[in-house]
Amino acid sequence: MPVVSFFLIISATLFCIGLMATLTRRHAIFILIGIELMLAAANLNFIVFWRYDSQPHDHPAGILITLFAIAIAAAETAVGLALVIAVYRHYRTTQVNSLDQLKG
Amino acid sequence: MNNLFVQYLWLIPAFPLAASLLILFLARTRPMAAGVAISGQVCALILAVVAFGWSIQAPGWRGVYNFTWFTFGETAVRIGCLLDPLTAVMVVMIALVSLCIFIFSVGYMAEDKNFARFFAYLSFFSATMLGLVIANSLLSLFVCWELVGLASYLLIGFWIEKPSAAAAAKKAFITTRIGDIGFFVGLLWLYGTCGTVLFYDNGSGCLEPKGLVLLGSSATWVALLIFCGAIGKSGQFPLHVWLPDAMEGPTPVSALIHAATMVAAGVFLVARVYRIFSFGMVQGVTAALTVVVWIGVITALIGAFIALGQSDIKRILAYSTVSQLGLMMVSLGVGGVAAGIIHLLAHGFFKALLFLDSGSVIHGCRNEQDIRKMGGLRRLMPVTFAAYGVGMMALSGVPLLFSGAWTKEEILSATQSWHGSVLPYYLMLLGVFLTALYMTRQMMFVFFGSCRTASKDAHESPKIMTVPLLVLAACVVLFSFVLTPAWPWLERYLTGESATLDLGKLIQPILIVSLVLVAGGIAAGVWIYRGAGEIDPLEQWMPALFGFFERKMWIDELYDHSILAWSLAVARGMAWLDRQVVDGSIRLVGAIAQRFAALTLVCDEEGINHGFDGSCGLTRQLGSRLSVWHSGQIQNYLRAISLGVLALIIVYLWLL
Amino acid sequence: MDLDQIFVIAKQQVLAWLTGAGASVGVVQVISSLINIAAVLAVFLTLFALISVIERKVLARIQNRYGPNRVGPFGLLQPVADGIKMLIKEDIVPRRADAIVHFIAPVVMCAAATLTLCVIPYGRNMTPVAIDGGVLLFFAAGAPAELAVFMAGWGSNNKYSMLGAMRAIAQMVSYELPLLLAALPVVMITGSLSPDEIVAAQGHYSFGTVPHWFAVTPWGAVAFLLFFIAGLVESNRTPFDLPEGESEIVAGHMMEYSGFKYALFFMAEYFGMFAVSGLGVTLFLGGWNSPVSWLEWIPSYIWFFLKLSVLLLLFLWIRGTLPRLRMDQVMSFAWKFMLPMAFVCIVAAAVWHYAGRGLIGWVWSLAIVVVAYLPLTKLLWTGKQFAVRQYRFAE
Amino acid sequence: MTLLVIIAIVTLASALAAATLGNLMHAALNLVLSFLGVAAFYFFLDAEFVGLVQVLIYVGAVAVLIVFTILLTRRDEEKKNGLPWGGVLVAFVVFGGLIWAIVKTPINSIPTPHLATLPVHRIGQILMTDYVWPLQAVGVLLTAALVGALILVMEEKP
Repeated sequence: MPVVSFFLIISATLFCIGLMATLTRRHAIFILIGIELMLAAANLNFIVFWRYDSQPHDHPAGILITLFAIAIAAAETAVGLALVIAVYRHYRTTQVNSLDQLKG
Repeated sequence: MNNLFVQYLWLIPAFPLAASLLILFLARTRPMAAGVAISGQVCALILAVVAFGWSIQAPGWRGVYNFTWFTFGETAVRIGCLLDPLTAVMVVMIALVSLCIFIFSVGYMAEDKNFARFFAYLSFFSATMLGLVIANSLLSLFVCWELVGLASYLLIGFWIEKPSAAAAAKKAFITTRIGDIGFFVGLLWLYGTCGTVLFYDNGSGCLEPKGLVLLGSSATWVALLIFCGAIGKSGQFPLHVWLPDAMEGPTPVSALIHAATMVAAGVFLVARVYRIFSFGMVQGVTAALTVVVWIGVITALIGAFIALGQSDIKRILAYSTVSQLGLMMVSLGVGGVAAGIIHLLAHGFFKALLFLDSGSVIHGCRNEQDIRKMGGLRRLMPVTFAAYGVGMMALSGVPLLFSGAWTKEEILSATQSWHGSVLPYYLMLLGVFLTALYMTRQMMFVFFGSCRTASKDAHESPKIMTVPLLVLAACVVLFSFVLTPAWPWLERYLTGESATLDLGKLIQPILIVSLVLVAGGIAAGVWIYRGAGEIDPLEQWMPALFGFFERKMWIDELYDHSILAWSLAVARGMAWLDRQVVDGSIRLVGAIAQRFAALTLVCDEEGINHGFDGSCGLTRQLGSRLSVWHSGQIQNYLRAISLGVLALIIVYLWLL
Repeated sequence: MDLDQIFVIAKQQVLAWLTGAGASVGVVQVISSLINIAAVLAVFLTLFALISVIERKVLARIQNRYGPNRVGPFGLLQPVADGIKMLIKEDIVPRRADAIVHFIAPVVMCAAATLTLCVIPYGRNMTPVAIDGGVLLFFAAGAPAELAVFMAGWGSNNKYSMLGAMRAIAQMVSYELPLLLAALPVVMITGSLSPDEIVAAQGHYSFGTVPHWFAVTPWGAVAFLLFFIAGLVESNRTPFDLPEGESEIVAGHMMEYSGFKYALFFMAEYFGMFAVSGLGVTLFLGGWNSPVSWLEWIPSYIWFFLKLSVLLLLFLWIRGTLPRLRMDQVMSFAWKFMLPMAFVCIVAAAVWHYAGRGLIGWVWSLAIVVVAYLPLTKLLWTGKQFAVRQYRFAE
Repeated sequence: MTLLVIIAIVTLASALAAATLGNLMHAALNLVLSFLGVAAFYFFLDAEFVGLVQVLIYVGAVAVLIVFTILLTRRDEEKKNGLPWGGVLVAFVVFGGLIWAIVKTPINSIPTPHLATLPVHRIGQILMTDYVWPLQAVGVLLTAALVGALILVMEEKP
C-alpha cells in the first residue's frame, strides 16, 4: 500500500475522531478539542501532499501553509476558550445543548 | 357735403331704442313710460322728415355711409346706412304711423297693468323697423329683420296669461322663422358669390353692376331664397297662416305691425334688392319675378275669399291685409316697383286707420270682436264711423278723393302691360271686386242695421283715441294728391325722375274699369247684407262654400296634419331613438362596467386575498417546520455541515 | 592524539566495531543515538549529584558556615547518602489523587529536561542531537515542562500543590516569551537556528585577544542578561522560586511527592538549570570557544564546562543572596520590563549588524539599549513602589 | 516503518481517548499526546521545523490554555446522558466517505522523492519575501485574537 495513502488514512481517521468528538461530546471544551484534532489532521494532510509531491522542488509551500494554519488554529483556540469561559461565567454551564438561546 | 347727414342716419332708430330701454329699466309709472316713448317717436319723426327733406334736393340721389362693425382675423364685417328715395319715404311713413298708434294706444291700453312694458315693446319695434329700413347691408337688414320678428312675437303674446295669445305669438314667430331660413341661406349664398353683402359700396356693392356680374347665374336662386324671407314676413301664400292668428295681440299692435310696418317689410325687401330679382331681365320677365307674381296672385285671391267668410272684425282686416300684400307682390313682380311701394305707403295709412277704428269699436263694445253681435254703431260712434268710412273707401279703391284707388289703378296698369301672361290682370280685377265686397259686408254688419247684443250701450271712444283716427284719415286723403296720374310726384321721385303737372292724364281707362268694379262690389255688398242678422246671409245661400271660407280653407288643418304630423312623428322617432339607442347603450356600458367591477371584486377577493393569505400561511408553516431544525444544539448544525461536506466530496469525486 | 575529539573518536570506533560485527545500518543508528544519550545522562547525573552538594556548600559558605562535610571527604559523598535516603523513603500517593497524572508528572518533567540537554553542543561536533532547528527544539522541549508542573499540581489533588502549580505555570508562561525573544537576536545575527553554527559564528577573535562572543556586544550583553533572568525563572530558581517557596506553600506542586519521585523532580529542576545555562553559554559565551586565541589548544569541552560551572556558581550565588519576589512583581517585571527590553535588543542587534559590526555599530546599539533601559526602569518601579497589593481570585 | 505504525497507533488511540474519555483532564492530556504523535509524523515527513513549531505551540500554549479553561469551569456538573449515536453515525459515514475517496483516487505509488533536508534558513527567506503579506496578516490576526480573548474574559471592574 503506498505510503501516501497510509498517511492519508491516518489523517482521515484522526479527522473523523475529531469530528466524532465534536459531534458527540456535550462539553464545550471537547468541541474545541475536536476542532483542534481536525485541524491537526488537515495540517498533516498538507505536509503529506507537500512531501509526496511528484515534482521535486525546494519551495516549502506545504510547510508555510501548515505554519499559518497552526498560527490561526492557536488564535482560534484562544478565542474559543475565552468564549467558553465568558459563557461559563454568564450561564454557569458549559453544556452545549443547554446553550440554545439562538433557537429558531 | 351731402354725405354728412347720412352719417347720423343711424340716430333715427337710436331714439326709439333708447326710449324702449329707458322705459324697460327706469320708468315704471304710466305717464313716464308714455311720455318717454312718444318723445322718442317724435324725435325719430323729426329726423325722418329732415332725412326726407335732404333726399329731395336731387332726383335719384343716394347717400351711403359704411363703417366696419367688427373684425375677426383679417376679415372685417362692414355695415352702413343708406339714404335714397325708398328709404326716406319708408322712414317717414313708419315714424308717422307709429306716432299716431302710440298716442292711440295711450288711451286704448289705459287700464292695462303692464302699460310700461307695452310701450317699451312698441318703441323697441319701431326702432328695429327703422333700423331695417335704413340698412345698407343685407346683414344688418337681416339682423333688424330678426329683431322685428322678436318684437312682433313679444307684442302678439303681450297678454301672456291668454294661452291663445301665447300660441299665436309662437306660431307667428315660427312661421316667419321658416321663411327667414331661406332668407339666411340666400344671404350666405350672396356673400359666398359676390364677397360682400353691402348694397352700395362705391362700386363694389352687391347691388352695383360689378357685384351683380359676380352673382351671375345664381342671381335667380339668391332672389328666390330672399323672397322666401319676404313670404314668411309678409304673410304670402304658404306662410300666411300666422297673420290672422296674430290678431290675438292688442289692436294697436295689430295696427302697427300687421297693417302698416312689419308686413310691409317683405315688400320693402323685394323692392330694395329688386336689381337681383331683375338681373338678366328679358322683356321685363325673369324666373324670380314670375314666381313673385304668381305667389302674389294666389295670396291675394285666398285672402279676399277667406275675408268674406270671417266673423271677427280684426280677422277680416287681417285677411284683407294678406290680399293687399299679394297685390303689392304682383305689382313688384310685373315691374311696377314704384307703384308697389306707393300702394304699400297708402295701404299703411288706411289699414292703420281701419285697425284703430276696429280698436275703438272693440273698446266701445267692451272688447266684443264678433261683428255679428254688433250693429247700428253709426249713430252711437259717429267719429269712428266717419273715420271708418274714409278707410273703407280708400281700401276698396273709390277713386278721386282716396289714395287707395290711385295706387290700385297704377298697379293694374302695370299688370296689364306685363308680358308674362294676361291672367294675373283679370284675377286682380276679381280681387278688386272681392275687396269692395267684404269691406261693405263689414260696414253693413258693424255700423248699419239694428243694434245687436254687444253694441247696445256702446259709447264713443275718448278724445285721445279719436284724434289719431282723424289725423290718419286726413293723411289718407291728403296723400292721394301726390298720387294722381296728373301729378305723379311720388312715383317720379321714387324712380328718380322729376314730376311734371299734367291734368290731362288724370282720367285713365283703367280708372274707369276699376270704378265699375268697385261700384258693383259695394252695391252687391249692400244688397246682400242689408238686413243681416246673427247669421251671415252668404252662409244661408252657400253654407258649404261659406264654411270652406270660414275655416280658412282648411289650410291650418292641412298644415297640422301634414308637416306637423310628420315632424311630430320624426320627433317621436328621434325621442325613441335617443331613449332606446343612446340611453340603452349607456345603460349597457354601465351594466358592463358593473359586471367587470363584480368580476374584479371576485378575483381580487378570491384570487389575491386568499391566494396571498394562503401563501403567507404556507410560508409560515414551512418556516415553523424548518425552525425545528434550528434546535440551538450546535452539534445538530455540525452534523448537518459534515454531511454536507461529505455530499460535496462524493459529488466532486463522482464528477472527477 | 587530539584530546579535543577524544570522545568523538571513541564513539566512532565503537560504531565501526559494531558495523564490523554485522549490525544493520538501522541498528547502528540506534546504537549511536543510544551512546549519545548515555553520555549525556552520565555526565549530567554526576554533575547533578555534584552540584547538589556544591550548592549546599556554597550556600553554607555564603551564610558563613561549612555545609555538609560529614559524609566522605569534605562531604563529597553527600549525594550518595541523599540518593539512598530518597530510595528508602516510602512513596506516598494521596488516596483521592489522580494516580496516573500523579505518576506521569515527574516522568514528563525529566523527559522534557533531558530532551533540552541533548541539543547543546558540548564540544566541537559533540552535539548529541545535531538537527537544523536545535534552538527551536530546545524551546519546544521546554514547553511540556509547564504541562508537567501542572499535572503534578493537579494530580496531587491538594490545594497548596494546585496553587503552587498555578504560580509556576503563570511564571513560566510569562517568562517563556522573553526567553525566546532574548535568543532571537543571536539567531537573527547568525542567520541559523542550529547551535553549532551559532558557536562557529563566535569563533573569531579581534586584535588576537578579544573573542567575538555575542555577550561582548552591547545588545548581546543585555540579551544575555535577559536570557539569564528568564532562565532563572524557567527553572524556578531563587528570586523566582515561588512555586516551591518553602516558607509559604511548602514545596509547591512537589508537595505530595516523596521518595524517588521527589528526587526526580529535583533532578529535572537541576537539568533545567543545566540546559538553560548551557544554552546561555552556546548563544552568548561562544559555546566551546576559548576566550583567548592563544588558549585554543585546550579541548573545546573543557571550555564549555568551565563556562557552565561559572554560570551555575552564579545561580547558586544568586540563590544565596537575593530575597524572593512577590508574584505580581514577577509578573509585571516580565511584561513591563523584560519583553520591551527584548524587543529593544532585537532592534539594537539589527542596528549593530547593518552598521557594519564595527565600532560605529557598537556605539549605536549601546546608545539604543541605554536610551530604552532608562524609561523602562523608571516606568517599572515608580508606580508600584509600595502600592497596596491587589488580590485577584479566580471565580 | 514499524516505528511509524507504532506512532500512528499511539496517536490515534490517544485521539480516541481524548474524544471519548469522561474525565476532562485525562482527555486534555491525551490530546497533548496525540499532538506529540502528529509532531512525530512531521519529523518522519522531513518537516522538522513544522514538527517543532507544532510541539512548541500546541503542547506549549494550546494544551495549557485548554487545561486552564478546564480548571476555570470545573464546577460544571457533567451530565452522563447516553452517547448520542447520531454524531457517531455521521462520523462513521464521513469516515467511510473519506476512505472511499482515498482508496478510489488513483495515487500512483510514487517513490518517496529524495528531498534535500530543508534548511530553516530557506523557510525564513521565503516567508519574508514571497509570503510577507500573509505573515503580516497572521500577525494582525493573532493580535486581534489576543485582544479579543482578553476582553471576553476580563471581568468588568465593579
